[in-house]
Amino acid sequence: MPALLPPIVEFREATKRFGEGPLVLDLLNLTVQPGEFVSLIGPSGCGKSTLLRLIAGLTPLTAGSLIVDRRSPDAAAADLAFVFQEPTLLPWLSVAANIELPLSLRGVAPAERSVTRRRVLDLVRLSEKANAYPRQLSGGQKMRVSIARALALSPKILLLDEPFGALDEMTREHLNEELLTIRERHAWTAFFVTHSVAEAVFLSNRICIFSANPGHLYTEIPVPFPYPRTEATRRSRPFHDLVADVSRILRSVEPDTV
Amino acid sequence: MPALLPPIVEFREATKRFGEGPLVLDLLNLTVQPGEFVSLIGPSGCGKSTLLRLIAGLTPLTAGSLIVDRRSPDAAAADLAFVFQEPTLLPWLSVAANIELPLSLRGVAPAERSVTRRRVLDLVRLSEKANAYPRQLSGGQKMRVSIARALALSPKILLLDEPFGALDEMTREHLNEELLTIRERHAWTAFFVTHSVAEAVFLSNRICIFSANPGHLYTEIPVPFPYPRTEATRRSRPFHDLVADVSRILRSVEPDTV
Amino acid sequence: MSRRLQTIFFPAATGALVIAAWYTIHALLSEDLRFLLPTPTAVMTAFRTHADSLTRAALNTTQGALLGFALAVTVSSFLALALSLSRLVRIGLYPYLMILQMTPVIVFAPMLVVWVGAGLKSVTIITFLICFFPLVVNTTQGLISTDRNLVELFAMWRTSRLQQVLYLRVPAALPYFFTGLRIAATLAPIGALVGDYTAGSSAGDGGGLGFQAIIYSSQAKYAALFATAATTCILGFIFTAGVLSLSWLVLHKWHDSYETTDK
Amino acid sequence: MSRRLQTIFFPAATGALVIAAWYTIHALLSEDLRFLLPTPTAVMTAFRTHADSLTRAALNTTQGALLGFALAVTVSSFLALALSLSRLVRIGLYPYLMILQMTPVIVFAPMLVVWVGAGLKSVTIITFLICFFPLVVNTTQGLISTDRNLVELFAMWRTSRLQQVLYLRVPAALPYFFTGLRIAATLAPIGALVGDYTAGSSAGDGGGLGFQAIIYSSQAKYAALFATAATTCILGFIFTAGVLSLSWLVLHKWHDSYETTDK
Amino acid sequence: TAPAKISVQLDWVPEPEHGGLYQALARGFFREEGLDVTLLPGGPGAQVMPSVATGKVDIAQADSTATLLQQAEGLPFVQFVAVFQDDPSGILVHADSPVRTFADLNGQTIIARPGWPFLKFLVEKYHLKINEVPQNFSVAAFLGNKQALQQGYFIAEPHHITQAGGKPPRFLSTWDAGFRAYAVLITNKRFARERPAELRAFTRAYLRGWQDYLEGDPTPAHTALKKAHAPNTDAFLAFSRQAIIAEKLVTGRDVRSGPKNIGRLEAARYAEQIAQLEALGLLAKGKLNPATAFTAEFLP
Ligand SMILES: Nc1ncnc2c1ncn2[C@@H]1O[C@H](COP(=O)(O)OP(=O)(O)OP(=O)(O)O)[C@@H](O)[C@H]1O
Ligand SMILES: Nc1ncnc2c1ncn2[C@@H]1O[C@H](COP(=O)(O)OP(=O)(O)OP(=O)(O)O)[C@@H](O)[C@H]1O
Ligand SMILES: [Mg+2]
Ligand SMILES: [Mg+2]
Repeated sequence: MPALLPPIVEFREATKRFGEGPLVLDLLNLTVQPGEFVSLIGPSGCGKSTLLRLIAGLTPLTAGSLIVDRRSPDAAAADLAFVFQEPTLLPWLSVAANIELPLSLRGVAPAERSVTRRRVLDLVRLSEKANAYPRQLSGGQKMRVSIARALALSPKILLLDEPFGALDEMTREHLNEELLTIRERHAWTAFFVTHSVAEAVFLSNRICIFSANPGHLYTEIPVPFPYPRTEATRRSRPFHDLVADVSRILRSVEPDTV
Repeated sequence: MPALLPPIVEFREATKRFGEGPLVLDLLNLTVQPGEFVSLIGPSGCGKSTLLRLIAGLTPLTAGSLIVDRRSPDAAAADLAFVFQEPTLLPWLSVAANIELPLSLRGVAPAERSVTRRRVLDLVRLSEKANAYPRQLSGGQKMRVSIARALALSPKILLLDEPFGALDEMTREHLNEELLTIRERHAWTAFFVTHSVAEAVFLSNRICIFSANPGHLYTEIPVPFPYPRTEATRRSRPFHDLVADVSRILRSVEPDTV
Repeated sequence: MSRRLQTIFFPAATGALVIAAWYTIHALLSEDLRFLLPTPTAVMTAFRTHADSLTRAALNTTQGALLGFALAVTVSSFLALALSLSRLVRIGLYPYLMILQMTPVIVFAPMLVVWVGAGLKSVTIITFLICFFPLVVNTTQGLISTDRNLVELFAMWRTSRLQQVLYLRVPAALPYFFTGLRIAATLAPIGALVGDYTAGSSAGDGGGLGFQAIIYSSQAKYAALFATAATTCILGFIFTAGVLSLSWLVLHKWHDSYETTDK
Repeated sequence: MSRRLQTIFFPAATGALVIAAWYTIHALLSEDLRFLLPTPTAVMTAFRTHADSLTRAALNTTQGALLGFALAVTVSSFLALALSLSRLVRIGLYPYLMILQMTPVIVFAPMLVVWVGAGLKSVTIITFLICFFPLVVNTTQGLISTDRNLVELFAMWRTSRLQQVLYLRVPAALPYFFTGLRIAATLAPIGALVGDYTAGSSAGDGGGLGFQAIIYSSQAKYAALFATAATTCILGFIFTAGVLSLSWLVLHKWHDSYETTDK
Repeated sequence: TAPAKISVQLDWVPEPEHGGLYQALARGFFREEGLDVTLLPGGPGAQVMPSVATGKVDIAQADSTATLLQQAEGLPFVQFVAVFQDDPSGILVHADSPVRTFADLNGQTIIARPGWPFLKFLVEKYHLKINEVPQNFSVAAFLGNKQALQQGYFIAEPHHITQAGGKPPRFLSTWDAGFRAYAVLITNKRFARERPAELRAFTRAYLRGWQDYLEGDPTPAHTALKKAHAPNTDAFLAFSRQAIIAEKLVTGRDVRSGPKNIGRLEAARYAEQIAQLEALGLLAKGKLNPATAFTAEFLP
């Protein structure tokens, strides 16, 4: 891990609540280096999505500090992509247009746009739906379009909120591997919310386990396996052990907090 | 399985396409007895949601026949509940009101309604959010409200479209067990879409594996474990073997069909 | 600045600009055109001079405006329900509603005056005719724009058509309905005014604001004419304030047009 | 019955009912009231007798209606954009837009006639004044009702305010915009008619439909008056047909107010 | 026996052109004839003609031209007494306008109620080309434009114009152009048929009212007029009454002018007006004749 670089994301004593509501995130301290792949895992409602929204600058901190790419979250993040928990497609645009829109907003030329679009649609295996409208897609297909749209941006920081929750295992594994492959080329930093421990272990070099009420970072677990990881990694003994460990910790966190 | 009763759901040579689009479901034959718990599993876009929508009478068959509870799908189904793939809450009602609405539409008395509401909210562990509005909930919380709403109806047929996809493992297992517990009291028939093979095996007495393009029923696998199933079932050898088997079949179906 | 303060400050600031512009234009006008645009001071004076007749007229017009508005809201809600229930009703009825809206008041006025008599009843009907169309169009559009997923949810529950309308389509249509209501609230006083000068009656208490407007206009009392117009506007503001408050009450908790305070 | 056939059949059926009712009412009226409600036959005859003047007047009014409508659409779109951009602009400007809508034409008309002269320009401005408010209100409401999730998506992309408006808020507001457009399309011909009889001009070809209406009314030519009203309605239908087609083109593929054919 | 009820619809808000009615009412002339008369103030939307045609009111004030045109459409009116021997609607001209004669109107813009027959008459008679702009009860457009010409009521508008700071305008009158319309009271034919005695009594009291208003003390009428319509000022009422007297509107401009002439209607003048309207194409030829248009049988 390149420890000399300044951290790309740094929470310090960060606290978040909505209006007068209860604490959602309590005293969060988290430092992430450029190029890290961090998985966030924890019970429903513990503040994972909120954490991503904080990094994205979509909602302000209540107390404490947050620095993203050496700036405040608002100022940063031209180079940020977010795959929301819900697909969030524009209903009036076809799949192709949905994917190309952020590119054209950034002034990417039409020819380049359509190359990129074809590449990412291929990647999520939806090429034949390019001309469909969102309301003609299945749940998983919508989510894949949303993922494709984020990948098309080649961002510096990628925020993924349960992107693969609605996908079958095969597609999921396929996309896991694709994600790692792309990452070899663009060394982006990823924040990845998932409920699958195996997925978290396979993808990330650090797993943050959250507990709820109020949401806080219970523990961080480094994942030592070297990249590139492959099908072989997935079948290895240490992999299974780590998955078991993490699952155990997670279970110990949850029962009385859910 | 009570073979003497007439089937509660019966597809015969059923075919479905949307408008002029490609075939979505091809020549489906499927017979389900009252009280069965059927899991549907298959790649994204293979027609699982569509199949549930057909049973619910939300979309018509293109060819073939479908009988639900001895009637056409339109005519049946006062006793049907559907947990959609997306939460589908009414944004203008609080969580409590969202859950009580279908009950009050059926003329259930207020006192009884609030008892039921409390019971199901407890079940999905969201009691403290009773007065929140949907837009104040996390993704998983919304889904749990949607599940609670369906359970509150004590339906004869329960259609569940990836209800637990957005939930963490603990909550998921908790709800799995709750589902089976409730089922002991009300012997409803369940159609359950999931991408988790383990979940499918744990819950159902039959697993239907679908392949895509066009979606069709690739194979059915009976699950022989007796109910009630418990944590012990989950840890048993035969359970693990069956999960492995099903996963293998699923993998053999998918690669070139996604 | 607090939100409450802003709500007063910004309209007031614009108001100051408008009044400044008004004085400027007045000053720039050639002498013999100035009478067309009496100064705000002159209008204020006219307000005081004609306070009695303006108050009487305003009360008179308010009645017609309120009744016509209430009638429009009621009738249009039922019509919109009917229209939203079926495409066939929609294509069958819509053209005739348009006719009602488009037929010039000058055609209706003699019939109204002869049948229901000049005065409040006629004014109410004309106000109604002027207000109801935006309400019908907006409410209908709201009722047919319901999120398809929610419609399927209700279809699942096998609710009656009526239940679907009451518990789903009506609440979902509220943002559209309130938009229509806001238009209608602005149209009601002006509708009553038009009604007043086409089928009003000066019998009894001297007619409403429309009547006054014509009289002042025919007597070239421009300051008083502006004061009459201002009175109409004040009526409209009161109506609109009512509608906006109601809209806030009903929508702010859940509709995306209102920001949450809990950011 | 095919959809196309239905679209003709149902309005026609309602039309037949209306005409039957019309004849019945006419027959039920006491002799001395009948002149107020000429029979459809009489109106048809009047159409033929006055074909020339009606055509001329209709062409005249169409110009004003079209120009005023176009102006209203343009101005209201820009205004709605400005209003949607900030709550402060909204609370600062909205009351003054209301004033514009609520000030009786009788106050503006003399100024218009003096400043821009009677005729097409004034008619256009009056049509504009009558049409623009429903457009502003609807379009603004549409622009501020954008789905919050999509707004966050754009916030993520750090788009400029302008891009957010153009690529997100504007398309999302289209259903509201078209609702406003439908109201304005109905108001345009009647607005031009009102404009015509308050600030029109007979220059050249003898005035528009508003002139005709007053003349026929003052001469008790009720059948001709009805024919004039019918002409206005026809104009409105043409406008509305245009708006509905455009709305269908733009919305049917994705908006929930249009059913999918692929069920 | 209880006094017979009669309702009269005025054509505009109560003003001195209704002086005869108000004086007769205030002085009790109607009561003396055994009548209980109600005067209904008019206004922009009074719908005078339909109200008489349908019998909603018994009597109304109107001008003979409009009445003739509507009679031709089959509306059951009968004109039975003159208000003014000449309709005081004419064209207002700025004091310093170059327009002095009817012929000077050529090429001008005139603000008038659309379809004003007198204008059409002028156009034909003097071979004019003019542009017509609608008049809406307002003198603003006239005041605001030094070139403007406007249809106006001779006994009212000049006062409002001077009050608003304008110079007293000049006036091109209908009678100077040879367009001799009356201001009249009309009634429904059925009413005339069924209640001739009351109509005769009404006419008697009405004529007495006019004579008393013009020759005697107008205070009773003026008090009533101010009460009926608050904006009436003493100055306006005096101005208007004076104009009526000066132009001999009630008593008649011709040789026979005088109190005896009040209310009189003449077949010859109707014949002339019908002929004029026919020539203008406003009346179908032969559709009306003086006998169907008016009756003198209720005049004393
Ligand atoms: N309204 C529609 N119009 C056209 N095509 C549709 C429509 N709804 C679904 N489809 C298509 O039908 C196919 C099956 O969709 P369905 O939603 O049943 O898939 P699914 O098995 O539920 O997938 P997922 O696991 O992604 O939810 C998909 O290819 C989808 O694109
Ligand atoms: N706008 C809001 N207003 C009030 N409370 C909110 C709002 N958004 C989220 N919350 C609350 O904050 C808490 C954390 O929400 P968040 O969406 O971050 O959870 P999460 O960890 O993503 O859960 P899930 O796994 O279910 O998606 C929840 O209890 C939720 O109810
Ligand atoms: Mg979340
Ligand atoms: Mg699905």
